[in-house]
Amino acid sequence: MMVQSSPENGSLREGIFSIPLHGPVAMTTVPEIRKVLLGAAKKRAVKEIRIDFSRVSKLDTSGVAMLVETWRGLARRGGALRLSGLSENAKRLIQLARLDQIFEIRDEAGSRIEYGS
Amino acid sequence: MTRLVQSLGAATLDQLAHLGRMGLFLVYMIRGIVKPPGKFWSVIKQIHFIGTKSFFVIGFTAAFTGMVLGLQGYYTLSKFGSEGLLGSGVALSLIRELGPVLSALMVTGRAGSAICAEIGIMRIDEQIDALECMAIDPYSYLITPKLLAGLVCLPLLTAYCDVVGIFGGYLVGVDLLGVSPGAYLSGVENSVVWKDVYMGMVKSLGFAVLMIWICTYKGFYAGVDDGNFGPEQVGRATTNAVVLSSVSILAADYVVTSILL
Amino acid sequence: MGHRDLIDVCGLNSHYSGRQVLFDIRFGIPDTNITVIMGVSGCGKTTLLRHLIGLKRTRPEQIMVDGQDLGKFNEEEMRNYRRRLGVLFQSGALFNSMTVSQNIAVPLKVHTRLSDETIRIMALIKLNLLGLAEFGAFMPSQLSGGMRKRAGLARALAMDPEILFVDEPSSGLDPITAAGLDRLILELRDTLGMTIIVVTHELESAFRIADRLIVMDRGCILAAGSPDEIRASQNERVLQFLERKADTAEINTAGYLSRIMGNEITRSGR
Amino acid sequence: MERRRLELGVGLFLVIGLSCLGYLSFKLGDIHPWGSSDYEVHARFSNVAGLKDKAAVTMAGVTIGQVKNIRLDDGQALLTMGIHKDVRLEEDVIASIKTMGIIGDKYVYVSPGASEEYIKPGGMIRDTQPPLDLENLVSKFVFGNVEKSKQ
Repeated sequence: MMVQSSPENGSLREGIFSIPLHGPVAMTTVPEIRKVLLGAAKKRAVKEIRIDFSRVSKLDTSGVAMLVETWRGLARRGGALRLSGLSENAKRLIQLARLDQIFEIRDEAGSRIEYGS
Repeated sequence: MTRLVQSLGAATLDQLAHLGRMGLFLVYMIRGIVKPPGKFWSVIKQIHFIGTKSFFVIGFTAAFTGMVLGLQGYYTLSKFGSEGLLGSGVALSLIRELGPVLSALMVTGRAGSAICAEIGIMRIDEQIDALECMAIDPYSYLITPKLLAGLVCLPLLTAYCDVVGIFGGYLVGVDLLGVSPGAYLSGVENSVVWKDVYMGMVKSLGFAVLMIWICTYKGFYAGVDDGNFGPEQVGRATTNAVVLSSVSILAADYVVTSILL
Repeated sequence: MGHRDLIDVCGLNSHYSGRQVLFDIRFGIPDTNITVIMGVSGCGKTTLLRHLIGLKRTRPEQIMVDGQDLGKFNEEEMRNYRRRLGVLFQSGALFNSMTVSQNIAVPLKVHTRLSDETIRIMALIKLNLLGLAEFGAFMPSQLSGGMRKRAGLARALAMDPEILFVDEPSSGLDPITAAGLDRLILELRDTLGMTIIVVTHELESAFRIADRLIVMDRGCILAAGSPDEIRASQNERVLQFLERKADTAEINTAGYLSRIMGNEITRSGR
Repeated sequence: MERRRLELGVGLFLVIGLSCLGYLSFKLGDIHPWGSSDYEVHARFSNVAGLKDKAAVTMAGVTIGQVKNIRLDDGQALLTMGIHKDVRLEEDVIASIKTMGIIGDKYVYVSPGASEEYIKPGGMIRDTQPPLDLENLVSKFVFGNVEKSKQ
């Protein structure tokens, strides 16, 4: 196992909650990450959530389901969910689930600019 | 001649293997109590199935049994002019014997057969294999909740059966045949001691284990020995299960009575 | 194949109540590949599958998984192995006391601490994958055979397994659904990198999906190799199987006649 | 909805079952988990022929308690009776054993006393009368001829 995602290091700036995840986003880790993401999605101050996947080693269906829940919480208030740094496999998984329409997926380059420093 | 002896030996070994498998099944079933997954809701569902749904059947059985006991008891006792003993007669025979045995037999017929068929169908439809392939212990997931529910339900159903039966006896004895209500009730209250109630409960717990054990076992191994997983195997397993459970309940009743009395 | 195979069957023999049904089976299953085991009914392919998923006891040193001996797995090791598996049974094997969604949720509820809502969405994703999104609330008895099979596959995929075993995926399915299922199996290999083992007797679907084909007959392996190698095979039985010729009934006439006469005969020939 | 029905059914079943069990054990089985409402009084009889545990103890035809235990003590029968808390027995009451009907149940009859002092819990009734040996009498009466003819 890689380092567990420690979701505490998310930051809120100007209504944008950015959070980098690392390690596996899979059935064993999703319950903890979900709490943070849903908590953020509930906050009125949060207009957008950006999740950086560039250091995520594995994404499985439970992770996708968690993203759906987060997106749903945001979308009710007109917010958006942006994913960046997704690996090829993760993108395919999201496509396989026919959910690539609802998340805003940024390509590798975009994400590097966003979270470069 | 050698052939006869040989086939006798083979049959014995076969039966021993069956007994061993059955014993192992019981061990796994009990071990399931401490193994995951959590089974609160499945136990509740089984209590609903074994207990709640048997309520009317047991109620009817108990009421009519009590009434017949009242009738028979009255005619026998009135020969000696001791109608006053009717209450104790009805109460004692119900609490000691008829309550536990009748409830166990009724539950076997109503729920035991259904449990056996349910598990048998799961076996022939590869559902039990599917459970194993999901790394779920089929004993803990399927069988143990039924055992726990049986252990909760049968004593309660037995108590209910006793009470309804005593009331049925009251109906016939007091309202129909004119025994004095006080004599009937005091007969009931004064003759029954804790040991009788306790014995009835011990019996019903024992019967619960027996019934669930046999019915689930027969379902679990439906068709396995023949290597033939057709629907007729489920029917056969169910019939076997009901007959075997009923006979074992009656036999166990004798054994428990002779030990505890 | 440079690296070691994920599952290595090395000399598997199997018996059913004294009768031998598998004879010295040897082949390897490489990972992220689709291996198709083919053969006429009764050739022992389902038995082989049951050995591979640990439902039938295997003797030591006959099947290796990741270099570990399946025949020597204890309960714990077997459980860990099975958590990596998804299995689709011939009938679908759905639990008929639960709705389709609840069926898919079973392994998730037992093995993970995911919330009910996450599990619900996961089940929906899997159902959608198999074109059953509207049928989550149906009971298995309300579905057609083909749908039940697809729902069974959805449940097999519930835990995102590493290795997927499929028993007769397209038997009893209409050609369109069967083709859809084949495409999905290919997609699973490509996107999720699953190792997939398919047992089937449908030639067309076998050649469409297989990376490796294994042709079985009467408990033995007749031929193994890539689809092209199998097509080029000169083995008589393989050709017969590929060309779907019926067995000519030249089977031991003497034995047949003597059986008719009521004489007990010992098994002759094979 | 279905879940609520399930819960309701199981709940009802448990309530009815447990109350039946409670009735059997507390009312009939005489289990008193919250302390007994009786106090104990002992009495010595030369013979208690046929008296059983749980037989009634009465005064003036009213049940005031029941027999809890009968054991042999020094060649005599030592009875332990539970008497209701609100009934007080005078020091000079007399306990005797009687029979309801001809072969009916035996019970303990306590005749009222006149003393100013009362028996304390755990105390002893001094005066007792053994039962009239009815069975003996009856058998003499009914089977007398038979026995004679045997001899």
